[in-house]
Amino acid sequence: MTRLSRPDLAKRIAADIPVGAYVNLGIGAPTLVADYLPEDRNITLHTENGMLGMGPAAEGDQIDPDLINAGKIPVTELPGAAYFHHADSFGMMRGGHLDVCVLGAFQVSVKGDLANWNTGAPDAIPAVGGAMDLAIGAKSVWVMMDLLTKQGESKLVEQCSYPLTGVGCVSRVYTDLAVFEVGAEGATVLESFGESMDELRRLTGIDLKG
Amino acid sequence: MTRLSRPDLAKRIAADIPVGAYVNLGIGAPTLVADYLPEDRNITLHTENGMLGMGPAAEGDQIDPDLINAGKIPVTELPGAAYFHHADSFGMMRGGHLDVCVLGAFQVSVKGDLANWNTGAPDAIPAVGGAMDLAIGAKSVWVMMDLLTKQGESKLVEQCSYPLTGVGCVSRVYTDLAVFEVGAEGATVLESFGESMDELRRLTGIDLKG
Amino acid sequence: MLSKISPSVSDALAGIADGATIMIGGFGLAGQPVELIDALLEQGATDLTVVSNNAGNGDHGLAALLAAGRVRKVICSFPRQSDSHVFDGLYRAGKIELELVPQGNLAERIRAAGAGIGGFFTPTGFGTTLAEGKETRTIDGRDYVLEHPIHADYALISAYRADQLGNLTYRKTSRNFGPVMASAARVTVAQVDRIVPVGSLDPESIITPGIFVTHVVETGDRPWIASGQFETEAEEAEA
Amino acid sequence: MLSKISPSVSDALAGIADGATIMIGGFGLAGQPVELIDALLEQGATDLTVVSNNAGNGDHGLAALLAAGRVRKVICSFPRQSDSHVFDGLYRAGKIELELVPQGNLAERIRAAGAGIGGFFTPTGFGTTLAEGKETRTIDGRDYVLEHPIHADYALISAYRADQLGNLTYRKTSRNFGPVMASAARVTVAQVDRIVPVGSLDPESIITPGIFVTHVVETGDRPWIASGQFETEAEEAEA
Repeated sequence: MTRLSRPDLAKRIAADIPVGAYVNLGIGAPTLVADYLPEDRNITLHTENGMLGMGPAAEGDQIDPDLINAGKIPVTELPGAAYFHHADSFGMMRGGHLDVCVLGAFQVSVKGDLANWNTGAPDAIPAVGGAMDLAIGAKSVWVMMDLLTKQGESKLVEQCSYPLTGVGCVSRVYTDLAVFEVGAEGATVLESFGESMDELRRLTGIDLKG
Repeated sequence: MTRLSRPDLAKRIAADIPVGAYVNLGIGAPTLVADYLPEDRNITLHTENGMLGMGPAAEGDQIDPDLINAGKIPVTELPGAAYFHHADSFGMMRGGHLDVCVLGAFQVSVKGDLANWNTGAPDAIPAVGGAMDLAIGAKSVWVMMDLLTKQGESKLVEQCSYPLTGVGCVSRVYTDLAVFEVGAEGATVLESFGESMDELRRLTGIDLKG
Repeated sequence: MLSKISPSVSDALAGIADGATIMIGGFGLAGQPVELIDALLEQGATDLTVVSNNAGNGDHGLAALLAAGRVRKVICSFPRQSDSHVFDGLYRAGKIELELVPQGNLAERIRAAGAGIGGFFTPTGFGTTLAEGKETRTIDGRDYVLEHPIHADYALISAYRADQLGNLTYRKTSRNFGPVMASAARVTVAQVDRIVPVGSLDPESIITPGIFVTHVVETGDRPWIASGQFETEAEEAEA
Repeated sequence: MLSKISPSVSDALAGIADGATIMIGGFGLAGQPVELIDALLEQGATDLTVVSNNAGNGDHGLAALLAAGRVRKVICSFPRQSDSHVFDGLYRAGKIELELVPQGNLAERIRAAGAGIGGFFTPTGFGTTLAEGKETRTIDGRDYVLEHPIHADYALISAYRADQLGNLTYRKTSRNFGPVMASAARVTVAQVDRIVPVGSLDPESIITPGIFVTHVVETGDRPWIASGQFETEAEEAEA
């Protein structure tokens, strides 16, 4: 199979983010997208713990414990940044002011349901953080994930078996094998990185549209 | 009848405001109370258009069109003042953070219902402003008014005939003839400025407690 | 760098269509976007719904827009003022619709629109004629009325300083409805006294982050600022 | 002038009773009121409900309070972290109650308490297990869950500067839950790096007005500030 590497997938996602967009990049792999946003595209990063205009991770002397991102990693501030409190920050998300939010996922359904906060394991200690807010927190919510688990099961599914984070909230799924559009109309392949439609249908077990 | 003058009534109300209180003084007569708040009592004035730490009315060179009170009168700023937007300002009121609010009234009922925004005249153009927010916007809502109309009708009533501003919100009524406590238990005379209990009962037509 | 600076008030308002809902900031003169209101009058859009604390004073600004028959409905808290004769006449003649909203509910409904809240229970107005027909509920012994968000197509607001990213600061009580209105409209236009370079506004003191602002127009120091009477300490330091 | 300055963290917390609900600010280390949490541990009140974004890290601070068996219930968004072994152990042993709330709903519920809102419809969590048993409603085609305010007896927060009136400013992303928690508690205690004279905080830049603050305790510049590494421009100007 032709698989895009994580950095290449991050690059692919970055290319789809519109000029001038306000963007929230979820914890984990989505953070990589930041490395591929050219400066001249004027993309502003939001971190839900209260900042617009977030810069790259802080290094050495730049590390300031009062300036962290949602993953609690020290970051930097770009010119034109602004700080606000948690209710204002999540109001900004909930109010649909962010253009794009990129999230990781355990599963996404063809209708755009998202499961990314809890594996449903009976002994798991639940922790949701901002996941459910991010799921409904942008004009476009995109998922970045491998299409298949290590066991070869599709993470794009007819119906999520894991506990949901949000209902019908995801519009696009970027995976290592292909890019999908999901929603009320079901799943459509927007771009394959090598696999045929039939092969993608076989791997996912879903009647994908082309 | 022994009537307290407006300034004397304002002085009387001012004396009851606790040290360190946060206070909103409604438009009109209640504004007079500000003139009788000694500096050493550390009372902070709120104006619902977005300010704590309001100073006296501005004069001459002090007049700044960007710095007005809720009555749209230019005012001044005291050291330690703070500005905030309308939703924050009314949240502060609604959330019960102000200690005292002093309002004018057309009528107050023995149960503490307030009518002060609309005479109910059929041709009146309705305008409510912040009246309903102020009515529920402090730990203690006090009314400052004449006890009787010019026609000699009591403005302290069993039940308001004018449209209500708020239900059961007033706790104390300062009038030119007496001070009353109102609420679920009915009306009690806290202090008379000269009239006997019987005379106050006769004037109001209410079975006042003494 | 992308810039939200618009060359003129008319450019900034070009997209307003007939039937639009327009929020207009300000409380009295403080925070009133005078130049934007005048530009809206010139722009020509009609059948408007205006959301604003007041419904116009005298014969200029919002009053002129009303007088020109361009406003179908006003959502406000305090339409009647000593000099609101234009609104008064239209209202008495049945030529304008009024939705009267207590001032704090107005601010909170606008805030709710910006913050994605579908409705909220407020104690303000409970038991009054302004809550007639509205859902009520007793929660923890207190009575509330259910109120819904007010969204707009455009918000026209006035601020003090902006940078080209649309970050805004305000001055004193002219802040009033600006920040919540900026968050509640599809397109927000801010007129500001001065546009300053990106990075010169303190990130701790930006009241409206640029994400809420679509167009910024510099309209120059207002007379009482231009006179130098009220120069702020920060600007003295800058000078 | 009345002063809200408390001579020590222990004085400021003296009134906390058993069974109290305590909000604790901070997101990770940023904005965490370290000295106040330590003082709460010493203070002795038990059977507490703690409202905080996290449920403690490592063995100090909130984790130590939990380990001492002083907390009956935690209301938070993210209890599980790499080093949340104290909470994890108590939770697995059934010795602590957890109310898990999505982070934005947590912030909004706290804000609602401070702003006198009786409840609000939020889209966050709709259709998930965290909305089970809660009232839902479709408004204008969108699905919402009804959420209620979270009030507290005490809020313990950390800020950057205070004056003796209790006005507060924050520093960068340490602002987080501080302003909303300050508004939602009967008593708010703020630890700050430095107390400055009344009038020296810019009235446009005060984030938490003193009306929301009961006690202020100066705890001194934190190490990364004391080192001089991050001196702000304003303070350079002041110096």
